[in-house]
Amino acid sequence: MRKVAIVGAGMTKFVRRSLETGKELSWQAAKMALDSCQLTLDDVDCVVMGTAPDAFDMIHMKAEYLSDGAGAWRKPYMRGFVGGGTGVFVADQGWYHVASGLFDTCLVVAEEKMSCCLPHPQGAFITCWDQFTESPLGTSLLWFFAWEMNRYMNAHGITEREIALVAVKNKKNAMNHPCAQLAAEITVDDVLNSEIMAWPVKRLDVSPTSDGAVAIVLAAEHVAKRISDKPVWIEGVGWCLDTMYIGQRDLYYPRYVEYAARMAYNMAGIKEPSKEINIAEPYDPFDYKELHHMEGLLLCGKGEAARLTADGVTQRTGNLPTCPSGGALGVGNAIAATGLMKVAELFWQLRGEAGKRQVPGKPKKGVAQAWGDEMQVGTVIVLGV
Amino acid sequence: MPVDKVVQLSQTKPLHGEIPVYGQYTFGVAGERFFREIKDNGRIMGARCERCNLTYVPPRIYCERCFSELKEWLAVGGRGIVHTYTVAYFDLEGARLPEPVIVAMVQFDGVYGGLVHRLGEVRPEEAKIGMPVEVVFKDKAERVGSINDIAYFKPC
Amino acid sequence: MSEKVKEWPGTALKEDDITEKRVLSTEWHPNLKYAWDTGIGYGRYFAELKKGRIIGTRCNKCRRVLLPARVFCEWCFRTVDEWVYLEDTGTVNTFSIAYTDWVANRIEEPQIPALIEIDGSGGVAIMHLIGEVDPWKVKIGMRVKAVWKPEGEREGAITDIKYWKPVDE
Amino acid sequence: MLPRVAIVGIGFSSFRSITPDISFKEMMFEAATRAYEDAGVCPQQDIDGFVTCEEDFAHGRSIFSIHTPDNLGAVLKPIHTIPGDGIYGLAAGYMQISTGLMSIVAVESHSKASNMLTPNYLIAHALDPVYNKPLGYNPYFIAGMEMNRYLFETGTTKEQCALVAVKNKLNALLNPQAVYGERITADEVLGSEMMFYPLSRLDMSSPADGGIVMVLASEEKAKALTDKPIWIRGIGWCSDTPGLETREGGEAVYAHLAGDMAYKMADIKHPRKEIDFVEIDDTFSYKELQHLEALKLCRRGEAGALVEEGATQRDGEFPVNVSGGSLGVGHLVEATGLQRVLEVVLQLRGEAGKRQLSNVKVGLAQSWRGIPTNSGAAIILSRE
Repeated sequence: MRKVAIVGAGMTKFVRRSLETGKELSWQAAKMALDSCQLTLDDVDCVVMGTAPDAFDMIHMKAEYLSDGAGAWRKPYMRGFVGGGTGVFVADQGWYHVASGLFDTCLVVAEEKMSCCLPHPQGAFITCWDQFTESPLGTSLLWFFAWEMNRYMNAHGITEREIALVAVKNKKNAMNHPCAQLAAEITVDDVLNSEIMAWPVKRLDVSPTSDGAVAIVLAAEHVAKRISDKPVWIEGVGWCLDTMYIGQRDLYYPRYVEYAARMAYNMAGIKEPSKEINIAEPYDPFDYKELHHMEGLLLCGKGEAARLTADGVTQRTGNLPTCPSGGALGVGNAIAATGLMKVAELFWQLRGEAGKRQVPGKPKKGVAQAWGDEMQVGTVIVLGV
Repeated sequence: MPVDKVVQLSQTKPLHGEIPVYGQYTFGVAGERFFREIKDNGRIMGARCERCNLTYVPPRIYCERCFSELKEWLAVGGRGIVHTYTVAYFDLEGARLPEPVIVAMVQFDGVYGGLVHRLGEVRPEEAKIGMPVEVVFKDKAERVGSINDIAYFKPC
Repeated sequence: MSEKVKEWPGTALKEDDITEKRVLSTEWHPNLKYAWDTGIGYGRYFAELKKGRIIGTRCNKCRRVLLPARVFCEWCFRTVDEWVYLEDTGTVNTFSIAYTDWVANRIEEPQIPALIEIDGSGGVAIMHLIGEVDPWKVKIGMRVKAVWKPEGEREGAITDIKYWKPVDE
Repeated sequence: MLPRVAIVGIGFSSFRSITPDISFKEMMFEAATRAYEDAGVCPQQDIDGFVTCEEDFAHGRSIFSIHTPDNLGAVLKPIHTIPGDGIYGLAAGYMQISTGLMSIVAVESHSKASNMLTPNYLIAHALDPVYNKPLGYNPYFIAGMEMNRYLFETGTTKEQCALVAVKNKLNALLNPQAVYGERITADEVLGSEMMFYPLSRLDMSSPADGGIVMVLASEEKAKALTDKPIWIRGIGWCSDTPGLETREGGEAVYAHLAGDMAYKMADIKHPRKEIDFVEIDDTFSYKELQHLEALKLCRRGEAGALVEEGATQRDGEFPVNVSGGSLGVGHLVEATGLQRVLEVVLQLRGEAGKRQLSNVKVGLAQSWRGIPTNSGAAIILSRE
């Protein structure tokens, strides 16, 4: 199997609404990524685009529209799509482009301009659910998270207070992220007292809607070694979808994340993830989701993630720093772009280039994960130096 | 009893629905400036890529070929030629238009690209590829910052 | 690299930059309309809802009940074997108390969306709403029963059930 | 040297103008069960990965991947969607197998075009929201403009385009899967209602519903599974500039570059000599001619003469769209590319019934993503 490395990364600020069009955001991130490894568009063999539903940017076939901004002019260009899991999946997809032997370099771009969707970006989701049995109920996105959070708390006896610690941590971590939209120093009580949106979900449990783009550059081993002093290797990839029928699954545990993680760990030769992974960027669109996903990623046992958080293990200075970027809760949640932001964060962290966000102790291995669809998709990537 | 197929049309009943959200789009860094120039100054601007020796209309902040940032803007004039055109007899609803519309791609001299717009003051059978045309703006008071601030292109 | 970048791209706008027209913008109402074919499984499911009954299917290989009714078993990847009528009673698997609607607008009277495990299905849940109850008294594990629309108002849709109300057993 | 990958199973749910009797899920299931039966595989045990090709708004369901795994036997398996034509899906499957990570991958795409009630609006929604959408035109003006430029640049005539429609609809009469087969004359095409000058109604394909699944396998698995593997010799895909303003009017650059990529991989130097027949995009009649030229199957401006001479007929020296193409079979939206591949596979296997070509060893299928895109893919398949 060909080895593939990440050699460059770039991103835009995440903002609630951007002046830039989706094309312009894509270009800003892609250009920065290429500049960061001193490559030009001529050096790019193929382009992979990650962007979540067309209902956000409100353009049918939006990857076609975005293509020139992503650097796809007269190149092989393919979009990958697994809902909210797209951001990490496109890194996996870029990996298979290069690992297949077909291409030596790949530019991976993830973009989302959610502010285009009115009356509110959340409204896009009513077009996602099963329109026969689900959407006619006036189904809101928040219901799903509320159900899952409720089930998760109920299964393990975890409290809203324990979960709120995640929002506090991630928003604080984001204080050091120059692109962050919702960085803040808040307290657990702030979270608990914020308005109820769909109990048990409260306003500060939730990540914002965002506009933004992120890009990374992938290269095959022989190219990576030539152009980069510090290639970050893609050691494992995994993706998995569970059944579309939500009533057939127990929401307390994301088994699809576990399956995707096992696929990636197997490839990476990781036997004991909780010991071998130094840094994790699980998807955190809601605070409880970080805990849920840590368990799915086998970084701790079922129901144990809240205790690790309370013990400070997941702080930037802890034994298992989790979302040192600030995550979706702090940096913002430009869906696909946020997933790839997590991959970019690992890239910077493993190279020791994360500045004020740098996790101490020279981390060697990291895992990033995104989640999506109807509580159904896990996408995972393991990086190492 | 095994599960039967649908064997009678009376058993079928589609569910009707639509996409209930709509779009609001900013014009972007380049678009903002391009349409302000049309609205306020009645001129069509392009953006220049020195590296590729191209002038983009519509202007962009980047060159799609080399990815350079484009900072140099210039007015490209209001005259161009019809690169291609069609005569559209049907509207968006699929209904026959009372009067056909000539939709053209107008290229400006020395420019990569141009504008897609309608032709006016010309009959369908008179339209030709290569025909010189010039822009007709709406009155300044009616211009809002839109592609429709251009009323049409007319032969010249 | 991240630490070396001084200026990160991206320009934030405020909502009123657009509403006050300080920046240009345009709207598009997409007018995308559909008539989705219900097919065999959902077609029968809805026809039965109109009659005030909940129907599923059973795969005799894995012995599972599939709900909402559908014609193939995704695990065994084979056509299912029979239709099965289920009870219109069930158990709350999980629930929420929602103060916002699908476009994030605040609503005064909260809704209680829930996943309800349908009796006779072996624990398979469907998505619906709970009513006739103080939202803060709803519990996981609570027993509920369907409240149907009057027969004349039913149209063969999931909304033929108005909501589910608690029952004492 | 790249690893070898073959198509080892094909299955489809019948193509029809409407399909009110089945849901899209049931359609996917039907196509998948047939493909798995054909390949002799069990999805849960044997298939390592799945790819589906759909666009959200074409179906009216955002995040289409939500609705996919159950219908393909892919629950808790690696499956993802590519919002693109089916040949892109084959490319994804090809790459996944080539990494060595997977041995068998299933690729699916289907059309429920009949469920989309406002198709003009659907395409209009793909236009640039600032420069093009506000004009408010029926988006097929793009095809009219492109056809006009193509005719202008190459000297191709509208009559020659009409002959493409005549040929493909005639071919479709021998394809039991084709919805729009009929015997018509060039005069009837030329006399049909003018839609977007120079595009007339019968120059335009009409939509159809239908689903297709294909099973790909690594060399080792392919040889174990079937006596008739159809090998993917080359595959390519490409996007040219998306702007209506910046594209080459008369030339299909995306097809030219996708073809070049596939030819290079297949080590094909003289496509016309080394390929026996092709199934290429004919969403509009002129597109078949434009694509023939872009794929270097004839010189620029010569495709019209080729169709006039009858060379591209089923019994001609270089058969094009024996299946009937989109004009004859019906346009299957994102499944269109897979319908073309399906025909190539059937022909190479010798299973094409009455329309079977004799002595064919290498075939090419090509797709275009339709207006307003400037993207497409090509794949070269062979018996050896």
